[in-house]
Amino acid sequence: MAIRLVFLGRLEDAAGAVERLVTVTGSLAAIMAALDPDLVEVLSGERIKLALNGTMVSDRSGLVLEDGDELAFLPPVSGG
Amino acid sequence: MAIRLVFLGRLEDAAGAVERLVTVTGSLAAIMAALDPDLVEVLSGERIKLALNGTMVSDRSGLVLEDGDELAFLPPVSGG
Amino acid sequence: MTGTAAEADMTRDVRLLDCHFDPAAQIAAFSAVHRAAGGIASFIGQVRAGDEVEVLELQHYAPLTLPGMEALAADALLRWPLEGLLIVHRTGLLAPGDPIVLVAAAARHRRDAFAAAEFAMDHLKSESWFWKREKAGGIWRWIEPRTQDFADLRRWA
Amino acid sequence: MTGTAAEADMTRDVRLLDCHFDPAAQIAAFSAVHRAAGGIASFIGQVRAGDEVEVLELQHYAPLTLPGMEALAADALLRWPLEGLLIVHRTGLLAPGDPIVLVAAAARHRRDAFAAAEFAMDHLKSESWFWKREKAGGIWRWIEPRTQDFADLRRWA
Repeated sequence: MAIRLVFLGRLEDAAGAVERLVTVTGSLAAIMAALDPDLVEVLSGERIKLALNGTMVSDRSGLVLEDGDELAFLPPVSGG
Repeated sequence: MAIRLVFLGRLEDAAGAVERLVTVTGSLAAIMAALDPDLVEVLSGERIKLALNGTMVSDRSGLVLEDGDELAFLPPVSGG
Repeated sequence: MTGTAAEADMTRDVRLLDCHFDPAAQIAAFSAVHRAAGGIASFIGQVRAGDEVEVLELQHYAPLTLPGMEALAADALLRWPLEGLLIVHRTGLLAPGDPIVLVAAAARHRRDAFAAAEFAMDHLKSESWFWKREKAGGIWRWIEPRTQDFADLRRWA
Repeated sequence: MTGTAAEADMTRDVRLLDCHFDPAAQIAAFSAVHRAAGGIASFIGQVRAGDEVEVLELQHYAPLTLPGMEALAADALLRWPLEGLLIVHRTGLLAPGDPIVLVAAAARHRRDAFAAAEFAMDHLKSESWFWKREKAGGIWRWIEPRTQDFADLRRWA
């Protein structure tokens, strides 16, 4: 029973890894409660977007994470 | 004692050749008088520009053509 | 998160590459396919040489990046009458002088080709799922998009 | 009236060619010279294949054509901060699919590269000293500039 968190770009530095498995399910708040408060603050930044299983998340408060889900934290992009 | 006339683009068809030597010097009118009237009409079109020895002609009435000069008749371009 | 290649029909060719590519060879192949087009506008973005940057890394997120590029290409094909559109983007580690991105648009009229190529570049720069970091003086630093990139993007809104 | 080639400094490379050229190879060489540039925008104009046109002829006038192209390149270099500008234009007889013109602009910022390439193309199309005729069904026909070409040119006034 786990969900995979993915930290893109500079969030990788804040999280100390590109990916992390957490054995918590439920709301986004429940997931965040399992993380270091400093990291939570970074992940809660208003420019950070979320994708659940490859689909952009529009309503964070309605998120329900289940076993096997992948939740990605996406900072502003810088491509090309 | 000759000047070289150059007929670019579709003017080549009207003149029957790309270049032509005429043994007349003096004003543009004098040169034109040595040509076929049908050709003169085409060469006098308002979209036809003139270049004397590689320099664009701004004042046709002031032209004085001398031995060895090259006068080019330039229809609208169509490049690229 | 390694890259994958995807080719749709002849019209649309969108690729995410995790190894070096030759933009001129890609343009040659693209031109050969689109001989009926009057013109081909293209843009090659490359890692600037001569700066203090030693290495550049482009990170992507597989579930979003290539699908997003495909959607961008589809959008460009709806906006302009194109005979073909090619988008190639690198991921992974790049050295100074290496090509990062190639966009090529083939169209009957050059205005359409230029517009589509610029549109694709503007969106790749500031709306596609890539994260870039540079190593200079032994230090890695993440790059944020430039304000100019957002201004460029708004032209198409 | 055969073509001549002229190369100025590394920044400006303007050529009039009376034989076939390979645009992709030219872009590759241009990129290699301008590795410090962030990007290279280019445009390849080619004889459309698949139309009824059998042959195309591009006529030029030596005392005006190459000097005019050089002046155009100098003007573009004054208008945008470019690291390099390449203009190659064919004269003579061309077959369907053959490249007619190549413009490539290298710049630190892509907006400048795109603008310079479009500017050069617009001026080559409607202000440079070339006359074009096409042979179709065995009949030669001189081409006049399109109204669109003049509209394109006015954008830069």
